[in-house]
Amino acid sequence: MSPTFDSTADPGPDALLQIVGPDGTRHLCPELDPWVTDIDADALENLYIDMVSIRRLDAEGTALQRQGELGLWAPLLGQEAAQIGSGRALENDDFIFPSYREHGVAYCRGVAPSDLLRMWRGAAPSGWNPYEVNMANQQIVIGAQTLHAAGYAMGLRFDGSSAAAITYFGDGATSQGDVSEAMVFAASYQSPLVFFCQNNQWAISEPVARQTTGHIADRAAGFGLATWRVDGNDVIAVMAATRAALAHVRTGSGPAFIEALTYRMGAHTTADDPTRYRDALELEEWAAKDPLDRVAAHLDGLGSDMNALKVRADDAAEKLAAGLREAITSMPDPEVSDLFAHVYSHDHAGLDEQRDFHQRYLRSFESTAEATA
Amino acid sequence: MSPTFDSTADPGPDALLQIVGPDGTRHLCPELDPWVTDIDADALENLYIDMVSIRRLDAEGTALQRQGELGLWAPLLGQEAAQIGSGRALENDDFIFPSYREHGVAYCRGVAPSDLLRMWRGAAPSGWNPYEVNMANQQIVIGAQTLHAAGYAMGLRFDGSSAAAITYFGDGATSQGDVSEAMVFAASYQSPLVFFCQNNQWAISEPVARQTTGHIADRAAGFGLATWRVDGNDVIAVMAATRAALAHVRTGSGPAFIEALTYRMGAHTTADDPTRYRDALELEEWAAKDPLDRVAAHLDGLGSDMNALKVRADDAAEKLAAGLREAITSMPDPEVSDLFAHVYSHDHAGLDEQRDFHQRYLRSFESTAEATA
Amino acid sequence: MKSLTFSQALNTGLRASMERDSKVVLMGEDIGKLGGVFRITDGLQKDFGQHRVIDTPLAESGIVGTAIGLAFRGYRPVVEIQFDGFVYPAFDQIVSQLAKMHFRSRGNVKLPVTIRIPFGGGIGSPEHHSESPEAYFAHTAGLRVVAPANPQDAYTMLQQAIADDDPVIFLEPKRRYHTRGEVDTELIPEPGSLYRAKVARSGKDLTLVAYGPLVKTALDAATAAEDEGIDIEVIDLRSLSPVDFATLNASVRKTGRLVITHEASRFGGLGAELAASITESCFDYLDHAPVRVTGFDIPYPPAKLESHHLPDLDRILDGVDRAMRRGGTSRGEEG
Amino acid sequence: MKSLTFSQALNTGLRASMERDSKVVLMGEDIGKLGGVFRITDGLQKDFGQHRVIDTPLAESGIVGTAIGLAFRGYRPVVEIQFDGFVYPAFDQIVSQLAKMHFRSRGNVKLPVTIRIPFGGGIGSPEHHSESPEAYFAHTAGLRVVAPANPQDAYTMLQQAIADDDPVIFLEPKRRYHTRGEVDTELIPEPGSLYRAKVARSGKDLTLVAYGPLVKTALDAATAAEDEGIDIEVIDLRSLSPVDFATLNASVRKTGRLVITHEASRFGGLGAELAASITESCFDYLDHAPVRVTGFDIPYPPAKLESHHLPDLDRILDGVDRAMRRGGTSRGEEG
Ligand SMILES: Cc1ncc(C[n+]2csc(CCOP(=O)(O)OP(=O)(O)O)c2C)c(N)n1
Ligand SMILES: Cc1ncc(C[n+]2csc(CCOP(=O)(O)OP(=O)(O)O)c2C)c(N)n1
Ligand SMILES: [Mg+2]
Ligand SMILES: [Mg+2]
Repeated sequence: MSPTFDSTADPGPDALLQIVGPDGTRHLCPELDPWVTDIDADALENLYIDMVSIRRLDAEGTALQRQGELGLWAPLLGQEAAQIGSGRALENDDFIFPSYREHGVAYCRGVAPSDLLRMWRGAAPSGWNPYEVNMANQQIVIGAQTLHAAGYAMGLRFDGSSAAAITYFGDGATSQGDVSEAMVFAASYQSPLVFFCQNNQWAISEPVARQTTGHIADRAAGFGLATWRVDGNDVIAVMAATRAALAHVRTGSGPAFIEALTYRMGAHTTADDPTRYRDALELEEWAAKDPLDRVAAHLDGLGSDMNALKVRADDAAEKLAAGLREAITSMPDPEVSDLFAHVYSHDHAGLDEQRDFHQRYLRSFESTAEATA
Repeated sequence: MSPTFDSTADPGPDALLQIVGPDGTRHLCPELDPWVTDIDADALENLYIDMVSIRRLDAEGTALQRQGELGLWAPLLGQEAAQIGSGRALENDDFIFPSYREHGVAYCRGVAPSDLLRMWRGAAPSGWNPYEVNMANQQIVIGAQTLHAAGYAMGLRFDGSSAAAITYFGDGATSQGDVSEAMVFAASYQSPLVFFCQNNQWAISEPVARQTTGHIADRAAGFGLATWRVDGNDVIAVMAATRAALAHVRTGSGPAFIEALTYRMGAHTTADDPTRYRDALELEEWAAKDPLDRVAAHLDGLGSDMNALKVRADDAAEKLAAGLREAITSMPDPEVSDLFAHVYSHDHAGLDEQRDFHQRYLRSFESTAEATA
Repeated sequence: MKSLTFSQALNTGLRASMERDSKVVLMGEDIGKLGGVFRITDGLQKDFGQHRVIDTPLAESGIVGTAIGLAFRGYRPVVEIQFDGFVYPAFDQIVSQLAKMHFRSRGNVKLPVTIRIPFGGGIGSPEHHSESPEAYFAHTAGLRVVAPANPQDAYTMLQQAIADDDPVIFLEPKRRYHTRGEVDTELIPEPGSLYRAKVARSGKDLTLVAYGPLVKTALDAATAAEDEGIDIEVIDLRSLSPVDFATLNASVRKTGRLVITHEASRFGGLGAELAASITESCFDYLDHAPVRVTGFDIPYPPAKLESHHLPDLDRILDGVDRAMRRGGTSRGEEG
Repeated sequence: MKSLTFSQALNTGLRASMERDSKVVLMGEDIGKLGGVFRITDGLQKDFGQHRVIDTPLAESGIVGTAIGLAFRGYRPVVEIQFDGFVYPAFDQIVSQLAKMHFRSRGNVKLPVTIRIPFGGGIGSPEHHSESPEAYFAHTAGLRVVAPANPQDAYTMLQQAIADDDPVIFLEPKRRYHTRGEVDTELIPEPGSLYRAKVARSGKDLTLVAYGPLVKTALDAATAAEDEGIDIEVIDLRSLSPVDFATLNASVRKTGRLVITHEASRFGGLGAELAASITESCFDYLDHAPVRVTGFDIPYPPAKLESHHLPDLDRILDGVDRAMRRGGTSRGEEG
């Protein structure tokens, strides 16, 4: 009489906010439409180009990993609308606390290719200067960044700033105590913070049903957050929800939560083999909801010149990919001295002694080499 | 322009389940009434005696601390209905994971006075044998026990047992990541676990509004738990809600959550001075909602012989208090060897050596004493 | 010079830091109206407001994690952990985030967060209220760890810790909170002095190293040993990471004998590092192996047994006797 | 005898434990269908069902906390932490609950929980995937800590750890998962042998202590040293708490010289305890201070730098030279 645990999928898209359906049809969405009145065909074409670009960026990441240029890569394939829709909704001074999969958001922030790849190449613990792009470095410990975002948002409030903070995390992350605590703190101080959950249905091999029996967005509501549950493969809907949530938090009405339903079309990382745990059928189902195809279909319906658009998009994507390859070939390996740099911001007697010791150790090889030369 | 954080009290008793009001009037409560059809005047008298007894127990704890017999005491004053109502709703084989304030629940379990006081006296890290009373030892780390309860309840489910687990914690505890994770795990495995939150309005000096902007029970609902929000000073309502929740979890319908609204009438512990942070008015307000007075008023209305009842209650209480005093005076101090006992369940070379070393060290004083004698 | 208790010195130091730098904010459970369970922040919320002295929800990971976020935003948070045993829920945020962010961001993000922890035993408390977790933090690269032992250092070192751009774990010997001492509130400490040990009493026969709560005990032991003709040099370590080995080595090269004492468990405690490092640097000067007098490798015991667990004058003198080869309790194997 | 990789040996050991005792349940992230990210639990959910091999929500404190609850109920949970760096969210449950429950309950509650942690570096991973957290656990009273170094020990020690009534932190050297070796699956280990060190190679000039991933490196170093006429005794520590000092002391009394190596940071690492304890027991036998060859006191570095951080053959031999007073890199103060 052993109990079984059904890993039935997320209860489904009830109350799911959507503007453009999988087939490209535009729906009325009274809750979201007011937030995207400016998204005309031109604007949508740009979002399309963005999505094509980051899909290409992602493919290049996977390719570079296969070629041995990167140690690892976490594909975003399938999550383009979630990342571009939200990334493009942010103001420049909004501060982002991402996980490890938000290459698309980093792209929106103009993170340099070399800085984006540095960590994945194993050349540095992380890449960019957060203050140059208003985006924290990649976070690997699941959920940890949500608390940093909550603290940063407290600071924004203390400063009387009109900026907001946003933090990205996955469906799996919602189980971590830190994420719940981040909601507690953000609500307690009514801080200007948007929680952006990319519910891509899987946490490595665990379906979202292992993490929750209900909707993730409902959990956030229980913490007193304003919530939006949105079709994460619908770039306009995601943008609208993010703008709505940002507007909400900027007024001092407390934090907000967006659950964007999407799907991780690829492997968890290049080290993962999803065929071991998930059904090809599920993949097919979600392929039919592709975030790029629906925008193309919609633009086509609007009368956009799709051939011209695809050329423009491919050009942009190819340029981006070339930049990534160039960044890799020109990236110098780190120096041994980097081991000891930045552990502390100033002198630390113990570490300084180790650094000096190691320098003497390395020099002993030089002298041996000289001696035998 | 510095923001202020209002510590407005809990939003109030909307949707609060109640059976007997502060003035002793019995209300209809369709949701709870079916669960307490057996609670006639006799049964209620017994609950009253229980409440008087643990109020006395609590007073004795405080007195013993003042007399230097205990190192510390955490008063339950004001929370008698929450503890007796729930404690008396449990079956013997239901397993309890308490915090540090559930002396009333321990009393229901028949924990021996000496075992109850052992920890507060500083004579042992904790008291009783959990397996003898189906109640884990006191837990001091806020929220930690809720996860143990979640695991125990998983085990109950694996075993096909009809027993349930119940865990007690406070309003402050709801902020701890562990408590959220316990809800995640209990919901994920649909385990027979009742979360019993005594929302006594304060976590030491922090009002519940610091922990949450909404109702605590709503948070639990967001995790997919069946919830009851009950007047925690109404012993019949608490008993009814606990029985309902237990019945719910026993059917395999997943975990349940009870928020019992009550008030910590005393100090957080004997080391605390609540006048530093809370208003005498608030105390008065809650004194008017006393859990014992309303049962007395109700029984009086039912025609119970109140003088006789009070004598019976005082007798029982006095006997209990005498038992506590007797337990203290007869409690032997721990032995030095207790330092090393039970760190491990069997030999550990490192610790065993330290134990032997310390024995030799202590013996050196004996020989010195002998030598100088 | 003012006569202040250890806790008053901390309170005064906090106030000075807050007055000097408007980015200094205090965070913790019950630190506002209550002034903290030890009253270290007494009166500060009243004077600086609720956004400078921030009562937090009851969640230590949340406190440290949001302090990191505030530091990201340019604040200089000073976190109070209510008791030593309640720092562990924040361990991940401390070890994987606070300690590593500067390295991770290649020096771009500084996290000047000070975590104040009332630590150690001797106050008759129940479980989790008397822990000495310093070894966990000292072993963690990226953190600095200090422990004052007297009111003057409490006052000065706390301000130095807050002013430091790196995260600092600031360990307060809670059983010394009521100790009174002279405090020069005008003192301008030398730069870098936060990380230097102090010779608290000079002597020539043996070096006795202590920190936090046991410095007083060590000084008492030295006085007692004087009667037996042993001249002990007592070193107040002050900084646990980095350790000021220059001062320690100089002392041991002079005395040839070393006793280390701390309340924390012996196995893998800081004493092991001190003994191992000093042995490596001073082997040829040592007349006897370094001796450790520490808490046992047990969970902190109940109040009625803590006096047996905590190193006291007698146990330190027993260690001194061993180091002097004048007896003391024999080690098992030999004895 | 079977030829098995380290990971196959673990898998086989788990299977044997599960067959022997129906109360043994496995818990962790992705351990079911996926078989864990390292495939250590491959096939076990299929064979034993979802209530014996339990995929958990993504929350380490939750995993350890519920494992404690299951143990309370009579189960014998074996927890997999996906990578070393992800054990810290569970630190409070491990240190304040798992380690202390037996003591707290005065022996009434036993928590036979095994926590498997793939640990250490050398696999080119990003941050948090290469940590060596053993010092934190070894310093924690109430825990036992072991680390196998070869497939036979992986197989045997894992079953012994699971059978132990105390909580055991079981550290698996992940970069050795693919190492192949002969495993006697019929072997019935001596009682108590889980906590004994092994002389992996005997020698007379110097004692070299290693555990987990570095045992192989240490043996290679010993082979290399042979060419230079140094006869090294290599000890595979196996148990980190308790440490088998009897075996270590006997070796050092014979050789008079000690080198200890581990990947973890040096400051406050296990090497400090070994050096300090052995010095205390063997001072008069030592010809030189114990030498430690360890990772630096830095956050684990990025993949392209890890070879500099990890002790390798050359760095161990440099330490050997120092211990033999035959050169090696000079220590700063002297040099
Ligand atoms: C604290 C912690 N535990 C475990 C891991 C290992 N891990 C990396 S990603 C991942 C799954 C994350 O799932 P989700 O939050 O849904 O994000 P996604 O990868 O789907 O974007 C796990 C378990 C980790 N990085 N951190
Ligand atoms: C992890 C942890 N942090 C802090 C404390 C100190 N502390 C003890 S009780 C308490 C307040 C608890 O409030 P609540 O959960 O509402 O329970 P109550 O005391 O009101 O019954 C605090 C902060 C603790 N015991 N554990
Ligand atoms: Mg996911
Ligand atoms: Mg409370």
